[in-house]
Amino acid sequence: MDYIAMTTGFILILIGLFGALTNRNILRMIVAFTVADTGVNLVIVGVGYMRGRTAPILDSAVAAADAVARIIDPVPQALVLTAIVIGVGVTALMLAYAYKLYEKKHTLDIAKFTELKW
Amino acid sequence: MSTIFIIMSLLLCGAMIVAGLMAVWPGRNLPIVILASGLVSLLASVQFLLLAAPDVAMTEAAIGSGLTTFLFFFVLNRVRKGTHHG
Amino acid sequence: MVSRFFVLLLLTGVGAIFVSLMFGYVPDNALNLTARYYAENTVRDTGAANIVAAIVVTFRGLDTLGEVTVLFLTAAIVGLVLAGSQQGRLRREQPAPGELLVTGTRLLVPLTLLLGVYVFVNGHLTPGGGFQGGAILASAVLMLLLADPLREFSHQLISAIESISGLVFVAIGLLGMVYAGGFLDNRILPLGTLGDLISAGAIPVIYSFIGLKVGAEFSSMMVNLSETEEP
Amino acid sequence: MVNAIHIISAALGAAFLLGVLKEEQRRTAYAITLAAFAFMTAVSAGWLWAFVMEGAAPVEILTAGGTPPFVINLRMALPEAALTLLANLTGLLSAIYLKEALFAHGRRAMAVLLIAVMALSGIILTRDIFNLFVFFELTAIATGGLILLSENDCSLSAGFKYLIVSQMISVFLLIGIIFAYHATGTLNIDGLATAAHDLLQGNNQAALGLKLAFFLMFIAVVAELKPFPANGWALDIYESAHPAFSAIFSAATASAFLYATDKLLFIGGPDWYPIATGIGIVTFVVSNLLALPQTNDRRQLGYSSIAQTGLVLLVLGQRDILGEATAFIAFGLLLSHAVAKAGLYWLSGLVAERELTAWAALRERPLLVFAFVTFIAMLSGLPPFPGFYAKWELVHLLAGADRLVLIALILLGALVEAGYLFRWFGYIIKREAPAEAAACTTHKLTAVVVAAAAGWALGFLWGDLAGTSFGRGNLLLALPLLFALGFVLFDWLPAWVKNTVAIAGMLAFFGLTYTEYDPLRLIFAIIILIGGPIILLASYHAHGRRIGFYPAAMLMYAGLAMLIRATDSFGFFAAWELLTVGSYFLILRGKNSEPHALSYIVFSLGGAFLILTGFALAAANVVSPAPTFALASLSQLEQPAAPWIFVLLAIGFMTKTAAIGLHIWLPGAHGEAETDVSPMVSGILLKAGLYGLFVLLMTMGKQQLYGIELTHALLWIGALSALLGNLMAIFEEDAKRLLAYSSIGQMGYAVFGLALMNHLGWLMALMFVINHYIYKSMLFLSAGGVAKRTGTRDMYKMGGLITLMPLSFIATLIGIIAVSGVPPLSGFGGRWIFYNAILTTDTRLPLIIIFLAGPIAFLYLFRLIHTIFLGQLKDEHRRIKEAPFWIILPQMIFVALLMVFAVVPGLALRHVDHYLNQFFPEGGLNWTSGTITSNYGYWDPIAIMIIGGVIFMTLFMWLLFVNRKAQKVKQFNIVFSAERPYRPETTHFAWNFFASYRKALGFLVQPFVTRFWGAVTDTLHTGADLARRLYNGNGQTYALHMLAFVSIIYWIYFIGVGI
Repeated sequence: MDYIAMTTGFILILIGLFGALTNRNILRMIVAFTVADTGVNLVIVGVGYMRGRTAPILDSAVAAADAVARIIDPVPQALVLTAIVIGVGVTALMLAYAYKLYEKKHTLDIAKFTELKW
Repeated sequence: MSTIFIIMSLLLCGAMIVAGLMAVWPGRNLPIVILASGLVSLLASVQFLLLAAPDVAMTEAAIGSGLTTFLFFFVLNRVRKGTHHG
Repeated sequence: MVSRFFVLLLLTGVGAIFVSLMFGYVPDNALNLTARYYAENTVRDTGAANIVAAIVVTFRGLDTLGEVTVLFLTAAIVGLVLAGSQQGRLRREQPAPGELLVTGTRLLVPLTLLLGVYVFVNGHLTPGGGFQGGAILASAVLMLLLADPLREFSHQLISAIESISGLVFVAIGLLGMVYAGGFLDNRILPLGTLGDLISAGAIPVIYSFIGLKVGAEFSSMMVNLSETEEP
Repeated sequence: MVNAIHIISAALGAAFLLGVLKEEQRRTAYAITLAAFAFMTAVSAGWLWAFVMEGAAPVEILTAGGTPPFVINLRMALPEAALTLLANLTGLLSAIYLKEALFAHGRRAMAVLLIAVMALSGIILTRDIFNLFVFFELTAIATGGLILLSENDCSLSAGFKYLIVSQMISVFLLIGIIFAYHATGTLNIDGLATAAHDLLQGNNQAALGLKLAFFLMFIAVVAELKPFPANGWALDIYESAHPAFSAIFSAATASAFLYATDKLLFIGGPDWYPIATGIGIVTFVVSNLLALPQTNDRRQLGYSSIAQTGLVLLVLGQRDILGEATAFIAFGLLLSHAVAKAGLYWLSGLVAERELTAWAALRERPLLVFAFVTFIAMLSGLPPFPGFYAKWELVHLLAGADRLVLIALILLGALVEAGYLFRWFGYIIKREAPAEAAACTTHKLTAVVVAAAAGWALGFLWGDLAGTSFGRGNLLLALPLLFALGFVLFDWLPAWVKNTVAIAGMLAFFGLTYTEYDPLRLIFAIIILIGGPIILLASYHAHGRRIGFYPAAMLMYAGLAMLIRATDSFGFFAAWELLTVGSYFLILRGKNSEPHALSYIVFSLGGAFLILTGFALAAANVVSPAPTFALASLSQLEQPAAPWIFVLLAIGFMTKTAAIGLHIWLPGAHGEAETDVSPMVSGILLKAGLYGLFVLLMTMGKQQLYGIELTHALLWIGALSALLGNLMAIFEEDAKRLLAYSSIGQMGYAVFGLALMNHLGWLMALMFVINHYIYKSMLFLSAGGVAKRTGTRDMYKMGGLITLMPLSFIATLIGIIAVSGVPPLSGFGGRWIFYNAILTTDTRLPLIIIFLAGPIAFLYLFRLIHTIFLGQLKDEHRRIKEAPFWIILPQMIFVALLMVFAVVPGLALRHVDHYLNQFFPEGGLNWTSGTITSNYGYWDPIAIMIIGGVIFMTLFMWLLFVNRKAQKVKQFNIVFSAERPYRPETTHFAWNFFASYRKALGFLVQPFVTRFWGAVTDTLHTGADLARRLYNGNGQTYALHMLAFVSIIYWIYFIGVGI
């Protein structure tokens, strides 16, 4: 299952990058990046998964004593939490930029914003 | 048990890839694209549950698919109204 | 199209990297050094049942501080970016939102808020925590926005909640340096019994403030985005 | 010590506190911001002090009361202290600088600024790889916010391009981190390094996974360093962002990312050094080339920033051979870059227009010009700044490891960079200033001044470090240099006071040191330290304050004095660079000298780099390498390195003597210089090159390369320089340029003499050193005085000045008699030794050429008298007076000197002759009282003087006698008919005087060399202009570049290395 998740994650990353590089509409680019972000999260969680183990939460089912044998690696999950929040932060920022860019030129075509070059 | 999990996760992943392709395929209109990307997140959060990561699943569902989609729609709304006016 | 072909070519290259990465991936049979430590010592060190929460709030608390700072930054920058676009709200006639939506909102908002608080207060015991709870809080604000797009939100209040929660977070972190082993050490409060609501030292406190802060930040972003004047 | 985590907590606390304030309380918000920055700076500074002064041990800062790798830890050690200080100080100064913008945008902007700087400190301090990622993202987002502070509308799209790229970077970084974690079970950087080291022992599946994971992390971090070609976004940011933000982005952000790269290299180990080096050098060279055709100031600075970052990356990648010195070099380059770039960006905020030429607005503010000079000197790696010491060690260590291609590329890039920076300086000094002068408020000025002061402080610090670690001297403790720099502080004094101080200082220095020179050096010392003041007498004619003249002149003299006193290669090279820069500033002062000064500095620095390489190779090959490599040990060099070193050094020195092929800067530089500057740069500065050749030949002697005797090649160069220099002089209309071309010829003689490699040849070269100083100084002063009075330097516009300017006439007459080597004056002594000397050689062809050059010299010298002083007086010149007293006075001194030297040449030469015996025991002269005997004949100067005098007087009397009845013809006693000629000067008899010769010899003076170098620059420009079209401004293309960069590096490393 970890392989399934990782493969899907990588495919989503590639899909996302493809979308970001071929769509000239800024909003579509941002959407594509969120897809890639989801892919990254999937890969990270996939890497942390271990077959036949449970979530890293101690309760009646998993006692603290045998946690080592029962739970999966909690670290990737902690990392993904952070990554998700940071991802949404960047997305919000890009959206604000997109709006502002649109306000400036009334277009969302990235190829129209090339005043700076060379 | 675990076979069912694997089949479910395979199905989920297939759905995710389809949704992901929808989200980046050129030509589809923007609301669909945004919803598709929200769907990718939502499916991913289910997948996270299967991967024994409930915390991540909750976060992805609430933030990745929920809030992000709304943020997109806020901006899209502004931009689309602008297009109609301009 | 040349460009699309080129993109595909390059992505094939990246794909090759990913494939060889998978090839080099060896699944673990047992927890590695770090994970093992967490599995064995989380209870002793932090008293939290949710190991992920313990890692997020304590062991890797600095990351989390950075993370809420990311949101703080984003909210501030979204505000900055859109500052020029918020010259008063449009007061033109809008179709009144449906009765159902308004009533539903009235009913749901308190419940949602409660749910959010529950999620982050129990973060150290069950799945969920500050970020998830914060997002739920923000969705309450979202509902209010949807029900009445012209509603005035007090930026000052949102900003104050955001900032004070942030300050408290930093302050608790500093207290950890004075009264416990280091920055963001949660043992400034008694660890209590595993599984109790009041346990795990400062984790629930920190997670609550993270929840408030995150809720305020998301709300601020949404309010800012929704208040922009249409171009 | 205050715990370093408080850098982070203070910034965050302040940022959150700002949120509580009301939007209107901007003053309070600003005060909080500044206080937080000040606190952060103080914490870093405190640690730096503790590490440097008290030798404190590095500190691990643990969070959450655990131990790494289970909790995040930070580290505070010397590099961290220095870098956080850099980041926080840049932040503080930028916050001060940004006062208006921050007030306009309110507390949110201040919070973003605080967090941005905090995140940089976080990147520097953290020892956890994922924590590094978090701080990366914070930096990226804060950057996205701060870009918006700009008033430039385009900053918006620049910010968006950056966000696109940073999204891609974070994808790679995250994937890399998680796989690295999976392979090693830790996120701690030190733990990763250990684990990676263990794991990579075996070449199994897991090792491959780890390598790929590392590759992704590494490439993501390196991508933040803006490597070529994935850096279009960065250029757009540099161009459009607020300058104060660009200062942070260039100085602090780049430093933090470089340190992050260093941490990653620590994990990856030596396997990755070549990749880092490759990326670094390509970025360094290409970015500098691309900067060449740039006209936007901030974008050019952006290219330069990227280049400098590449250079430091290269240094990190050469860690395997740099070893202990890595930190010294990397920090030297990095801090130079950071301070200079921050300063320049802050300066750019004071200039209204974005064209490079608009910087002329700074000209009226000497303080700002001085700051600018400091900054570009730091960037170009000139002494006494840290970059100089760093460059020296870097090139030496590279040479020690035989990485010559790398040296060549580094120096090429550095030369291009110096080229466009000095071109820019030329614009400031020479271009028309825009209507509005630089607008500066006190707080903006503060930032610039602090940066300039920091530059000097760093220079001192690095000199000190170089002294303690590598046994080099601290240049800022060298007395001559301090003396010269003193003039910067006292530039507000009137010129005559400074002139007096300068003269007194030089004479005093000679008085202090004259016992320390051997006879050969004594001659040079006299020319520099006594000859210099004599020329400086002419400077009394200047009125006002003459801002900038004395620092430049004294810098040149300081360099010269240090050059002849240098005993080791380091001191020699440092002095060489100092005198080069000083003379550049002097030359640039001339009215139309902007392009010539530029070509002078480019050629000189190019030559200096060759010398540097030569010294570095020599140091690597000296039989017993010592910490300081004494110049004398050049003689220990052996085949096969020796001849190559000889070639490098000789070419380097010959850029200063303007040997043919490297001469194109000279005519303009010397001709356009100010009246009293021309003699300095011609009479004195050119001797530096000869001195270098003396040292070279004294130590290395004859060398063979592919069977060619290198001194023979020198012989040819000398002969051709003499012939062609003289030929070009005869076709010149401009009096000062004529003299300048003549210098090329004269230096050719001297090189020829040296290359003879025998006693008489060297004596002849020394005669030329002395004579050329005297007569060329005199002629330049005389021509300058005439040009001053007539307002032109074109000789055909003059005429008949003999009665109006008799003293100038006498000086010129004596001068040309001396130059042409006619008896009785000292030039003849030179000729006599010269003919004696060349008879000792058995290479016939150069000998014939140099014989030919003699009469040609006479042709152009004759014109000076004939066209300027004889002939018809021009109507508009009827009322002009003799040149000013202070210009005449040194000329008269020179006349007296020439006479004395003609009568008693032994005064100067006798001791040298004995001294030369230790090199060439054979063929010395025999100095008996009054007469001098060689193997071929004898020379009695006094008798010659008497005979010459008698002949001259007789002829003169006879001339007066036959001319007593001559009828005076008035100038307009000619009947003109027909039309007025289109170009009136073509009818003047003295115009194109030697046209007939031109038909025969013109092909020899075609400006082939000029065209050649012109073609080189054109090619560079055109190539760069084409290449920078890569940056088409489209964010998507930039993302594509990034992807291409990742793929290329992947293929190069994994396929090329073949795992």
